Amino acid sequence: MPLEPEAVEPVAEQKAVYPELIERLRKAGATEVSSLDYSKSGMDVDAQVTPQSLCAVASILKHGHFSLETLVGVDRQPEFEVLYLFKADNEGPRVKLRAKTDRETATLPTLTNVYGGADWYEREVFDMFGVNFIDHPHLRPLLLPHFTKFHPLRKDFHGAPIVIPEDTVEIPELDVQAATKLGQSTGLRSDFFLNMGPQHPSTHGVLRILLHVEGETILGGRCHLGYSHRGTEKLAEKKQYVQFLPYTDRMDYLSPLNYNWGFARLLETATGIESTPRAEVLRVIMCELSRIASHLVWLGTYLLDLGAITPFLYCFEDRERILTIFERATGQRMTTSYIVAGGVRNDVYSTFSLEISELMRDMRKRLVEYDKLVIGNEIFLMRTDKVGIISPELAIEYGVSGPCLRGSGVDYDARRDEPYCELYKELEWKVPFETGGDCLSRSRVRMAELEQSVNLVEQALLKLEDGPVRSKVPKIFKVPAGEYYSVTEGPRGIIGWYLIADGSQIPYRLKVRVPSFANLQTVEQLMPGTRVADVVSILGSLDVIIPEIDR
Amino acid sequence: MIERGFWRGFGSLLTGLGVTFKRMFGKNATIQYPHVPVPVSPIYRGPVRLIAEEVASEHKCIGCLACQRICPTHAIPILTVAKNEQNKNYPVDFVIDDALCCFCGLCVDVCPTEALEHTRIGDMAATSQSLLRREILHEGAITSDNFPTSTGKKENKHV
Amino acid sequence: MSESLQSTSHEEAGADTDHIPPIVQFLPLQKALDLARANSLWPLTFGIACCAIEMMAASASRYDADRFGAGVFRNSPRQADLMIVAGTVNLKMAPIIKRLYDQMPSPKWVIALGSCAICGGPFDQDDNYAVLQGVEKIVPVDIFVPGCPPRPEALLHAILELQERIKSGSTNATRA
Amino acid sequence: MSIFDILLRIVLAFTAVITFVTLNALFLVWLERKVSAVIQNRMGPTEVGPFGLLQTFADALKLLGKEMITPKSVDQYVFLLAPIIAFLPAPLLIAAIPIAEGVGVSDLNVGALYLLAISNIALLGILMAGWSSNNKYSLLGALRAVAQNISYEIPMLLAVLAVVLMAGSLKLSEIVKAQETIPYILLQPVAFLIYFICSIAESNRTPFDLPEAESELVAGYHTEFTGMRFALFFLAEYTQVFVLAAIVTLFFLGGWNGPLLHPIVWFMLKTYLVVFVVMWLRWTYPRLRSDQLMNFNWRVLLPLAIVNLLVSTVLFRGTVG
Repeated sequence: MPLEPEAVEPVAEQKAVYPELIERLRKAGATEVSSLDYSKSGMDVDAQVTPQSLCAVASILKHGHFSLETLVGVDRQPEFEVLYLFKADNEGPRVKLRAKTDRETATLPTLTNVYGGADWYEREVFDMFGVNFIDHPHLRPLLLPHFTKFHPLRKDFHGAPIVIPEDTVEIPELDVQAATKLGQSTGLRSDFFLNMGPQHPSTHGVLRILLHVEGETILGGRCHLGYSHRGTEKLAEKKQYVQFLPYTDRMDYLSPLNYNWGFARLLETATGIESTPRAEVLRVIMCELSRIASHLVWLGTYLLDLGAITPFLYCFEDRERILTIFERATGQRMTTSYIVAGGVRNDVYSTFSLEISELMRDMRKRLVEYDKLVIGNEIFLMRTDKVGIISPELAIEYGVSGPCLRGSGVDYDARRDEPYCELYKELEWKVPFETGGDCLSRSRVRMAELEQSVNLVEQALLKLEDGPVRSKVPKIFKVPAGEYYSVTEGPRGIIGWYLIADGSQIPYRLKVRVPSFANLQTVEQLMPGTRVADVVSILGSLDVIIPEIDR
Repeated sequence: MIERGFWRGFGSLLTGLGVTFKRMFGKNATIQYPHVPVPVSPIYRGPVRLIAEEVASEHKCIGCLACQRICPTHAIPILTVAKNEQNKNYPVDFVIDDALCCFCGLCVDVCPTEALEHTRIGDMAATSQSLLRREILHEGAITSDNFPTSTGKKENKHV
Repeated sequence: MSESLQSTSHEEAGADTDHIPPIVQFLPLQKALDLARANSLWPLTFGIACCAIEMMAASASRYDADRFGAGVFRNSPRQADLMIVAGTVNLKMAPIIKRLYDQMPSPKWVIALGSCAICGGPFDQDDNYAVLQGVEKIVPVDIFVPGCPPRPEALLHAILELQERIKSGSTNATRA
Repeated sequence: MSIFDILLRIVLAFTAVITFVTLNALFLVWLERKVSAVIQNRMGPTEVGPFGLLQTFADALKLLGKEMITPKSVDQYVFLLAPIIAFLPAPLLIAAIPIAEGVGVSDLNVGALYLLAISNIALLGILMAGWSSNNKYSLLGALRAVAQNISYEIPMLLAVLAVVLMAGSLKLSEIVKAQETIPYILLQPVAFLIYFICSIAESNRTPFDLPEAESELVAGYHTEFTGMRFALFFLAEYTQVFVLAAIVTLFFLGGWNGPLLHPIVWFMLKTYLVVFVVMWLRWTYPRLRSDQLMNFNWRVLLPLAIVNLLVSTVLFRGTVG
């Protein structure tokens, strides 16, 4: 069924607050520029661009310090459309550029010259839709294996049976050319390639990094993704909104509740359902606990990467206590499926507040201990200080978010700056940020966030009042046709959900903007000049979750 | 920023040793699993079972197929329904595949007659995949010990 | 779905070495060896997705798989006895899992942890293009642990179950 | 003494040393797992034998029964020889350590020198292992090991020299005898610290465990080794830890000197205490980076060791000489 992009409702005059920006976009060659209602669609400005004017328009945005949040490919049948989502820092608008290309040619100019961070996103669109990006430096499959000859997110793809060719039982050819290009090969060849992963203890899952090294110094490196690609976005186009809930847990299994909330919020923005006050408080408590649990896993595994084993066990011990609470409140330890449109699935048990406040008291003591054992440790400082510096410019260009962004001195947190929950405005807390941009700064931001989360949980517990935990939700859940975007702040950064609905029970296209994707992309820029041991340190400090990236 | 220096660094190393030394006298966190059962939450979403009625072979289930339709992972592969004398639907075959189940609990939520419930079994393990397809229509109350997949040898023998 | 992989899986189990069974076998020695093997299952550090976190939890303080001698996680497949496939295996990963399995010295065992590893689980739905229908298609699996993800004690139970099977000599692994 | 007698003595000594090396290493592995468990608030091995004491025996037996893989691409002879060379110094070192007055296989005149010289043979084994494996991780691990061991050798020697200077002998029993009143840890605290740090680096333990840095190099130089060959590396490593502790005991903690208890008990107590401290360090710290490791050695330890030697020469030998 062909789907026309929704006609944009003009917003009332006094609300259109970015006339200057709209004017500049028009001048650069954008057509059909209009402003949208943020509360309804999650976007402020919408602009149609031609392939010729795309780079010019994007340059305007780059000068305005917009960061590229994600690319969304859509099969509009018959033509393809690629949406470029931009975000300005702090109070600035969210801008959506739309570029169209027809099915036969399927080509668009690359944006990598303007935004370095467009690199992987374009490769993903190339994977999923077969859209070619002219002059892209290395347009190869990103998530799919190199032997597949299909584009799964095209609407006319229906899961053709795949035969793995005999020769791919071997690990595919190393991508020597691309790696050589990165390194400055000298006449005397003492350089070689080091293949890290997919089974490597410190790639946090099944990431593969091909390093070009000389001795232990790294000349360059390339990430190979997709070893955990599970086709979640295609599955979403076949599942009802209600049925998709369990899949949101499994994207980022360390903070499933934050993903639950993001998805629930998307549906709430789209349908206008509102959750109850008690549910809102519960959401904040559970998500902050989830953030604590997630950061604890980060701390443990990071130290494991740096060679210390004991902090890992301490952190897991504390995390177990949080998981016990999750299990008692939601019914599962990790894949909670707890937060749904209109509230939460069930009310919590009677000693909930008591247990949590006790846990938070212990947590404060533990944080002091971690500070002594880990963050203050001289060896830890040596391994992290001035290692892997992400400059604020790089962070914005690549769309880095979460603690990695705040570690680079950009003070942005969706909880405060795009409050998706009233409670975050009422509670007393602050957004920690550091200016170093190195692994140490990122670590310290996370440690400070742990403390702030404890603060938030303790205050939110006081606001917990009796009442229903779920508002009335229609039995057959349908989302009115339209395009919606919602943003929440997960432990790793901004989780964005872009939904194109056609009015039925099933999404037409659901795109998840995952924080780790953009965060990991910087690693290729950070690696040259460091040492093998530093790569481990940098990767650990970025705190990536591979299934979240691969989806 | 943390002040860096030789003595501070040396001190921090000693502090670290102090932390681990203190932990040596801390409480042991281990649950000795096969000897001591791991506590499971009362609302834990374990493998799904059908609640049997007083009268044998009569279940609360009315064969509405809502659970089969809502299951996101198609973990209810067989649910055959027949009509009895009173022209009422009842299930004659009901299979749940624990290998496919993602324990989301949507089937339990959606059931209009509350015929399905979660068990609190948290330690399933099977030696073959076919054992994980459970015919739940005539299944008794299952527990961790008589779960059909387990060989019941959970007590570890000492050497 | 993956015809080519399936057909080669069992013949080439030790592809890079020639496996010659010992000529003389002593029964008591064999018993003692089995006992030792059962009580010293060193798993390969190898997590793919959600289940890997529960695998880590199983080796952490609360559950402590080291009590059974199964807590020595080895990063090199050459030194591991047990492969715990913890997560979704997709088509890009499948050849690598096969290779890792081949690199392990026999006798070796495989535990499929979680729905995805058993049969593709929640992701092998509606003609999914990316996910392998269970790791059994490429390597012989001894114990299946259902759950999404399974709780840590389920993994411990699986290890105990595997120990029983090794002691009674009824696993898929070839004895050295 | 007839030739037969000598042969018998050699065989007996050899058997005793090998048995001690094996049992001691198995015990140390068990101890390490228990110490880590205590630090991490868990149980450690409990199910196999009383207190899990038989756990490491099960591990060893299992490793014996494992298939031994020799990958196609390795350098065959070097690969086969590497674990043996790495293991070789373990019995040789144990043989030269006196446990109490007159107890021990051999109390050499140049004992101190011998220990330092022989312990470096293991390095050759590590280098051979890393080179022959034809694996980049192994190679990197081996190169790190060589660089690290050679560098830390120098301050270590200088620290020992200070002790030898004070005792006036290279014979281990003489050095212990010289400490009957005051152990050298009090007279030579700097030398003790330098020696302790260097010997941890020499035996590749955390925070200097770069050659087998698990999170960076998978398993370092022994990545490709299976079964018994891998076990030999393991045995060598743990024997080295024991030897390290024994030498610290002999040089700095007064050896078997101590009131009330039997000298052997004193010696073992002190040695295992040092072993415990080494383990405690391992379960507390992260590891350094290779360049920081080198910096620390050349910029801090080496100058410190030289100054220490000069100062002690002036203080303790100046009047006599």
